[in-house]
Amino acid sequence: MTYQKPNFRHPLAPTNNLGLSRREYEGALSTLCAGCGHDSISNAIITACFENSIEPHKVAKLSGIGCSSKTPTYFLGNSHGFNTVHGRMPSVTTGANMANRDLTYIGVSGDGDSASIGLGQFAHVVRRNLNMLYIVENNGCYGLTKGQNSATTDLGSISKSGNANKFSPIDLCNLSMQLGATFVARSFSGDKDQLVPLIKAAMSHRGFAFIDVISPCVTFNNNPGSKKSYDFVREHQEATSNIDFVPMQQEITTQYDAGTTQEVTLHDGSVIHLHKPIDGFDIHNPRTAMRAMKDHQERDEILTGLLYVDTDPVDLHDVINTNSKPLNSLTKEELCPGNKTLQSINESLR
Amino acid sequence: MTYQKPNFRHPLAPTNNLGLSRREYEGALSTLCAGCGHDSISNAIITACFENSIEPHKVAKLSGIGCSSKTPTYFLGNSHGFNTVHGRMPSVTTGANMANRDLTYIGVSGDGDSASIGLGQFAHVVRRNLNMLYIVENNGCYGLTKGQNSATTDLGSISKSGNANKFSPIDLCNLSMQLGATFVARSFSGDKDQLVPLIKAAMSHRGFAFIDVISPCVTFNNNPGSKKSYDFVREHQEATSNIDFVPMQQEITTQYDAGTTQEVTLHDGSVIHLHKPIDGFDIHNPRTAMRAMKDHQERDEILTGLLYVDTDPVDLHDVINTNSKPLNSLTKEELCPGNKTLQSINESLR
Amino acid sequence: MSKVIKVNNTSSERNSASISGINEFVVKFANINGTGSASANNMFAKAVFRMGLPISPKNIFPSNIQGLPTWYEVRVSEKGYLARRDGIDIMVAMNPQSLAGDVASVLPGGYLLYDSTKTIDLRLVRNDITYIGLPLTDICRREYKDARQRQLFKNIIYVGALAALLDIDFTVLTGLVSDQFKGKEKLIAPNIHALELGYQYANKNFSCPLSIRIEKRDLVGDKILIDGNSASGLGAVYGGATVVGWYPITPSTSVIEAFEKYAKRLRIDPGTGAINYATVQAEDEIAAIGIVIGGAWNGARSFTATSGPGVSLMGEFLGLAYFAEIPVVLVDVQRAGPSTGMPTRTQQSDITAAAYSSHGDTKHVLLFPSTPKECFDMTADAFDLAERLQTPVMVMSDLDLGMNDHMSEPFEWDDDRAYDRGKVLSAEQLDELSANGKKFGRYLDVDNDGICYRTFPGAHPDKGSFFTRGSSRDPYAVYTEDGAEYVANMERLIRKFETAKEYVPKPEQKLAGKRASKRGVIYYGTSAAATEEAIDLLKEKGINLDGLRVRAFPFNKDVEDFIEKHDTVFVVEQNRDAQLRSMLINELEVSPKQLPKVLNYDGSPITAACICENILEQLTEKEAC
Amino acid sequence: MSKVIKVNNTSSERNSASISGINEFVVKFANINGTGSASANNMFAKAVFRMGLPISPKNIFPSNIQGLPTWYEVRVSEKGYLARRDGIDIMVAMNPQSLAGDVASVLPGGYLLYDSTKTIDLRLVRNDITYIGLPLTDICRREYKDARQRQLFKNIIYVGALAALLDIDFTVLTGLVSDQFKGKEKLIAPNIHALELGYQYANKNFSCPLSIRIEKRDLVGDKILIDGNSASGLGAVYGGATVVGWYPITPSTSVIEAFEKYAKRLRIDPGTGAINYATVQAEDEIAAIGIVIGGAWNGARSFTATSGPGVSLMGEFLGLAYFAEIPVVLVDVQRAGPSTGMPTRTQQSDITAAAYSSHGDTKHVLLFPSTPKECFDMTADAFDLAERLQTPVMVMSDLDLGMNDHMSEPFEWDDDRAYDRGKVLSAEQLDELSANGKKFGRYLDVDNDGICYRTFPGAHPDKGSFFTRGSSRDPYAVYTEDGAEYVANMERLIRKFETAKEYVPKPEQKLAGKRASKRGVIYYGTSAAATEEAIDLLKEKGINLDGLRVRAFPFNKDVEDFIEKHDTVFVVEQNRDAQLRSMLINELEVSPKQLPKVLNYDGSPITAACICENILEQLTEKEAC
Ligand SMILES: Cc1ncc(C[n+]2csc(CCOP(=O)(O)OP(=O)(O)O)c2C)c(N)n1
Ligand SMILES: Cc1ncc(C[n+]2csc(CCOP(=O)(O)OP(=O)(O)O)c2C)c(N)n1
Ligand code: SF4
Ligand code: SF4
Ligand SMILES: [Mg+2]
Ligand SMILES: [Mg+2]
Repeated sequence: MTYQKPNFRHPLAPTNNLGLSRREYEGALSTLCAGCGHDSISNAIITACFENSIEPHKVAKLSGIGCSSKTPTYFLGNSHGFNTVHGRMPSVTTGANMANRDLTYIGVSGDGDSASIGLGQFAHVVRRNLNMLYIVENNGCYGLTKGQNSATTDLGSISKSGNANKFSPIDLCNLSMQLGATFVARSFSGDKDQLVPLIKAAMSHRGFAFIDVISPCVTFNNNPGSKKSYDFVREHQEATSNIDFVPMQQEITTQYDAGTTQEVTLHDGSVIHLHKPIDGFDIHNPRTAMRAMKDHQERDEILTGLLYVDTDPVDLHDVINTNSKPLNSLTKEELCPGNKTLQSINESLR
Repeated sequence: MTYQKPNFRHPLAPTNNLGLSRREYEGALSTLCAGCGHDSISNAIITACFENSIEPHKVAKLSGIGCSSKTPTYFLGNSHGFNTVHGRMPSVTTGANMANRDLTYIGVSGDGDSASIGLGQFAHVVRRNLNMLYIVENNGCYGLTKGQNSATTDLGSISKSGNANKFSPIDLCNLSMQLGATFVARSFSGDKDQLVPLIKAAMSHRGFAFIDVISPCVTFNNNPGSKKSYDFVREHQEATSNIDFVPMQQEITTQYDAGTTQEVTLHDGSVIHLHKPIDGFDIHNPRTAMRAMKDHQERDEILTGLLYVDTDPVDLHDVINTNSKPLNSLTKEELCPGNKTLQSINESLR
Repeated sequence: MSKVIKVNNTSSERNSASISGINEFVVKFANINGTGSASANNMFAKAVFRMGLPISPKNIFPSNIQGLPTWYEVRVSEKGYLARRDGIDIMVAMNPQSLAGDVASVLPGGYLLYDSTKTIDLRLVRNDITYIGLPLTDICRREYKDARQRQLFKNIIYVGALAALLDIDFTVLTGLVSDQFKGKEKLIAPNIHALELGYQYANKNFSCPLSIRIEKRDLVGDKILIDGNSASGLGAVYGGATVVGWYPITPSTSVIEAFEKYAKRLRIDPGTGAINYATVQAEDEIAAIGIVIGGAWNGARSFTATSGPGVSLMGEFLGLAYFAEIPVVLVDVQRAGPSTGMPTRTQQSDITAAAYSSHGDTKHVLLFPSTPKECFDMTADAFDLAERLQTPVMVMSDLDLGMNDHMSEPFEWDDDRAYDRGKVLSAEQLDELSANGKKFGRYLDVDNDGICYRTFPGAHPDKGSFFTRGSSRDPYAVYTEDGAEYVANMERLIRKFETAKEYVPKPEQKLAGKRASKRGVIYYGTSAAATEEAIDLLKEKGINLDGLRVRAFPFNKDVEDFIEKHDTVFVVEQNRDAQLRSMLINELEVSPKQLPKVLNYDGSPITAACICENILEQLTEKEAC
Repeated sequence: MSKVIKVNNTSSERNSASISGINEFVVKFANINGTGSASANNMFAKAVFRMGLPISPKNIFPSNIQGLPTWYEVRVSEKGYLARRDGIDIMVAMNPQSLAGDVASVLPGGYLLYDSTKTIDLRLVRNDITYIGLPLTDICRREYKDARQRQLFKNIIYVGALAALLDIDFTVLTGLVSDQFKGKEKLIAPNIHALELGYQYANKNFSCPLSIRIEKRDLVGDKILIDGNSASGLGAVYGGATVVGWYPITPSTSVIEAFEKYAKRLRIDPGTGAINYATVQAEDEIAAIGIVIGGAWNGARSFTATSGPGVSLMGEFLGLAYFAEIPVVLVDVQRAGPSTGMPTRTQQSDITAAAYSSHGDTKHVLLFPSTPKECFDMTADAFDLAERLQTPVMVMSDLDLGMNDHMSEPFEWDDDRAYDRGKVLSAEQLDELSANGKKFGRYLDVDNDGICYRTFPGAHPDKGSFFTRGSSRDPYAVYTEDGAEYVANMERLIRKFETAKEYVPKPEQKLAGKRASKRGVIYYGTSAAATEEAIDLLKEKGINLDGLRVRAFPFNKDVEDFIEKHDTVFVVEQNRDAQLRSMLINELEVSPKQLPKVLNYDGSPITAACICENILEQLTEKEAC
């Protein structure tokens, strides 16, 4: 059941460059458990889109199946959404993107959805560098089917029923980087300050942008011993750097300290500012990122923040050289070669 | 059509410790193209099993679909074989292994079979550390469906039709290492001296052993510009080290030069000798292997040989603590709790 | 009745008299999911059961973890009718979100229990039902400090109150609490206290018992109360399953959970503590069935449990298992399709998808359990059947059967029963064969029943090995593209399917009178209870229907005979497209006109009333023509 | 005939006379795959076609790349019969591996061409056929140095010899060579030379032409020769497909290859050179159909092509597309199942798997092309249909149709034809709607035809957005678990399926006489040519059958009427389980007894003789009863 929120906008509510209030970026009332990390991520998406003045109808939201995959109903109520089948959001998004390259695609998935049943599709959408933001709301368990371990459940993490997980987890950031992802980040649903600019930057990235957001499941995996609980993540999180995002054409007003801040200019002209990066971390080198991640992992720490970005990515449309006009807008005249051509084809077949 | 070879053994044919000749390790006549790399791999498997005195009926051969996946018909004619469906050999092998832990499992697959449709199953069988030898006969194309590019086709590799591949390849060695494989090697179908000891060692490894064997497709991907052609691989191959394998309980007769040789003792007591390893290469450290592979890849070189081995692996049976007696041999008495227990269960349900 | 009835905030007089009914009524609990109401409601149901009365509880829950409306419906029927019945006699309305609908669903003359701590919305007051206010929040606020405790015990308190209102023996409740908290004795006293709070409040404030109430009977005999999924899981343990591949999906997950629960207790190697089974939570359903195929190929009894979407994903592999003749067992706990559909609602709508799963000419064996006892038996038997027939066998359960408790015959196991492993050649038999100058052929139809002999990998050093494949092969398992060989093999598979008819369970016939009636009704699985009740109801109206409960596909001779003997045979199903009916028509070459459809597929378990109405309508129409 | 006949190594005299036949015979080529015989054999077939004669060539090839037997059968029929015909008149036996079988398959009085460089095995000499020895290896050894050239030209040489033996105009061959090597002119002369080598050798050594031979006619009119897959690919280009997701699988791969070939030429943006389509080679079939669903959802005409195993894998997604109402187009080029089956043999055995693909109650629209022209038309039309009906449409081709050349009506396109995008609301229409005070409901059945209005993502800044899902929803696309809403939606989908009957192509009727006969025969797809030939053959025997070629599912009124008007309607199919027949019975509520089956499913294209025999047998049986 979905409760549509009352469609009332406070007259004094602040508006963005498009004259829209934050409310216009919200969706239906969430039906997730109170305190679920996923709701915070929905909120971060709402904030990012609102603050970045994204036109809601220019966004398409897609997901698989799971608590996480339900969330597109809970943000951007004015965008078209598609809740596909379990683990197959990547392929549907691929088709959608091929049909209309002018929209912004947000794919939301869960760790079960992406690392188990959907691992193949995940790997291949990365490989194709599809222009989209792909968010995994990673709670290390299957929320909707009541808490089974997933393929991202950490080694030794204790489940609600008290058992330690004995399989080593799949690290989706690491994997995506190895498969050639051009924007990779990890964050925490409880860390809005980091997550919001990451989402903004990812949406400006013209290629595959992946964010693995650790998002505790309060009902099935927030117990002591769980390595995806709020407490554990808060205690073990370290950021690669602090991050700020300045959209294209917006003047940079804050003063940054040259020594400790790095500027990353994206393809569309927007700028990411990274403050106080950890030692030796090079945002443009996937190998240092992978190394740093492994190092942290060995220390049972979670490295968050922007891990890698390629500022000049070649997305799938570039690779296959598609028309810049969306394919779904081509007319019969542009698509159909006509009868004359057909008759000459006939001729060649006699 | 399969032609059964004449069942004739030359009286003077050498025999192994079991008194079997090499012929008894052969299978049906191959129907692959003359010169296909896959046939050399079948030969290497035959040699390895023969020389290691493996009891043929204690081996189960499984595969997916493809030219590569046809090959289990062409070796070990006295073993049971199972040609499953495309990309799904890993799961079938998992079930088979769960049913009978006492057999040796050889899984044969292709790059299409494992890196495309089967990528999810591949990743998860690695993660579970199933005790098996998993060989990908990697020709960088779909042989059986007439030469389409696969997900392992190298960037820029020229296909027979003359087009350069624009997608970056999936490196299955790298991937499997990242997912926790406990024995990882790469080889070349044309390099019998390296491949045979690798197969022997892999079969002695008590956990997931992966060998990615570059195996040129003479019909569709052996053209100039292909990075999986015989010529290209011969010219760009570098080995981590030379390798010798001494099975358990066999005396070591060769003299090895202490300085340049490393001994690796496997769980079952057999020993791998690595001669002249490349600089700084640590066979027990997946990170150095991954680094070396990337380094080579960046130089357009192919690093072959044993890349990583964990000599004390914990396989899936260990993890779940299965009975050491094969499950398929348990009797009704061991399996069925009987009516008395059932009546007490009834009692608890009233 | 002086103390009952009046809602504090309304003076409207009740128009109709209260329903009175002893041991024949429906109580419904309206809760919010995630608030712990389930165990309290179960306790209520079980208490009635222990009062010696047949009950059938139904969960109606959302596809959601917390915060949405959820209901629990308990029908009490001393006549022994176990189907769902429409219309609520007593509504325990604990969820403000769903209150309006809950009030509306009470039958005139019925009762509504509510939390009277807050006053009820005036618009929701009907004057033809009785409102019983329990100040639950108040009581809990007074009694408990902890918020979670307040929430949990609220449920126990209304159960206590119900006990008083319906005249349930309080000692039955205390007995239940003691059973439930065996091993956690600390929890017994607080629970009993909470029950007492409700019991006493009701006794003090209302004239208990109500006109609707329980009277002790002795009508349940040695029956047990269990859900079908637990029974299936237990059946798999008894059936000797050792390899399990699975992937979580509602409503099938608890089959595997039950298997593991029982196996963890009953399948431990006494010497080492190692386990005598292997369950692999696969990465998806394709891998799950792959694991099962691998295990079965290698001689271990293997199974999986899934629901519709999983069955769809398993199609390619099921075709392999059919063609390569691998004895896999699959429990399909059906839910409302198509696609994701209504994942927490029941349906019988995977019937054709399962029977003909996969491309090409394929057919699979199906079993249709109606009760937990049958879930147990059929799951255990499925392994014998699958190995005897060397083909997939699917147990077609559904959400209603699988996830609700049902009153059932107790389980039984014949300790002398041996597992039927079917035609498997041992090393000795292989040696004997070649001593007799015969060659082993995996796909040779030696016995002319379509079933060939198989061998397990590793069985013999140099005999009996063969190559298994999904492609065409000759009788010696050698790959062939020869058309005649292909056809011979396909015809053999049909022969095998014919043979299957002798092995699958026979239908159960219920004649209306001593002699066969002209009209019959065919039903299966969870449509059984409602149809059998409908048969009784129709008989009261002078319409005699012979009943036939089909228990398996392929349909055996008895099904054919039944249809032949009746001019009209209604087919009752819980799907839109009359799926089993289409199989009856096709496989038995029956005229469709002879088999009118009776369908209900709204996701709720079918009711007798719905069946009656539907049949009556069709009969009147016919007469009108 | 003095110079022909004698095999060098046998003196046995021929017992029976040579078959004589002008323009009515079958030539079969037996080769080894990977030796380049295909293009030579094609050249032969096309030459006959250019002689003005109807032909139907069939490839019979293994699931293998190199070294195994492969055959090419060409039926020449001036009567215009295009089905396969059993029995070989002339065998070009180029493969020692298959020689024994090839010799055996020649009709008494027929001919066998072989390479006489080596002497033929005495055991393979029949005295009722004529052996024609061509010293091919010798000639090639003499003429060519390069091994590959020797192999390739051997094929061209026997084509040259055949031309002499069968009296094919040599200029037709030279014309073909010139056409074939347009752009590679260097290759023309050597090929013509090779043809001449054979032509002259035959003329010199045998009395040409044979009693079996070609005479020029003018019987092919403006017909074209093309395989169905190329036609489908081209149809997709004309139908406006822009998004393609696919995964290689025989025999469907060439549909996509053809699409790409034509699109690369015809779908380039003139300004930029960018492409006006996107084909994604997916990682598997699940992803392929996912891509198609995504593209179609987003307003691009999208399709995939696959075969049986792919259809099985796509089941879950096809259910989503049905329920979420996404207009996807799928070309299923069927091969022999089940499982991997015989991947290079033909069958019509995915019919029910496709029609009812997915769990739950689902039904899909199918089209059944019989010719390349219909492959073209139906693939193009499928996009209109899918968008009109907002549901998957599957074009059910098969290996025989898809991978063999067929003589076909030429393609045609009406340049005035607009694409029917179905019910899509533009931004203006959305504004208008709300100006009229109406609310957009994605699943509101405004027109009462079961088809609702959709909008494309991004269409309007603040109107018309909705959420697409595979789960139950109300008319405004809001998630619901309400049973009544669910049922209303499911009933609407049935209503839509009823509507579909008006849109899908009508069957084609062939009355035996002026008035309807009592007996009829229904057939579809590649069973058409053989069935129509069988109708003629039966008529000669005094048995009149009216024919109905079914072209789509759901079946429209005309199909129903046809069955109603005939007492007995045979149903001809190339599968074991009489799949279309079972759909006719179920969907039209017909008595099975009225529809006897005529089946052939050995993987070879069905023949008229097989159909005749089968029908005659059933008719005699009936009369015997
Ligand atoms: C094909 C298929 N298999 C299984 C399911 C059942 N299912 C629903 S959600 C889910 C797992 C969800 O886990 P995750 O993606 O991590 O999401 P979360 O609920 O944890 O956010 C599963 C297995 C399904 N819907 N479809
Ligand atoms: C489900 C399914 N999809 C597609 C195919 C067709 N197919 C057969 S083999 C193959 C690819 C084989 O490539 P690879 O695994 O690399 O093996 P190779 O032939 O190159 O050794 C494909 C796509 C199939 N058999 N099954
Ligand atoms: S079950 Fe877990 S993941 Fe699902 S809504 Fe509740 S807290 Fe979130
Ligand atoms: S096509 Fe390629 S992979 Fe297949 S058998 Fe021939 S050479 Fe080997
Ligand atoms: Mg999760
Ligand atoms: Mg390959």
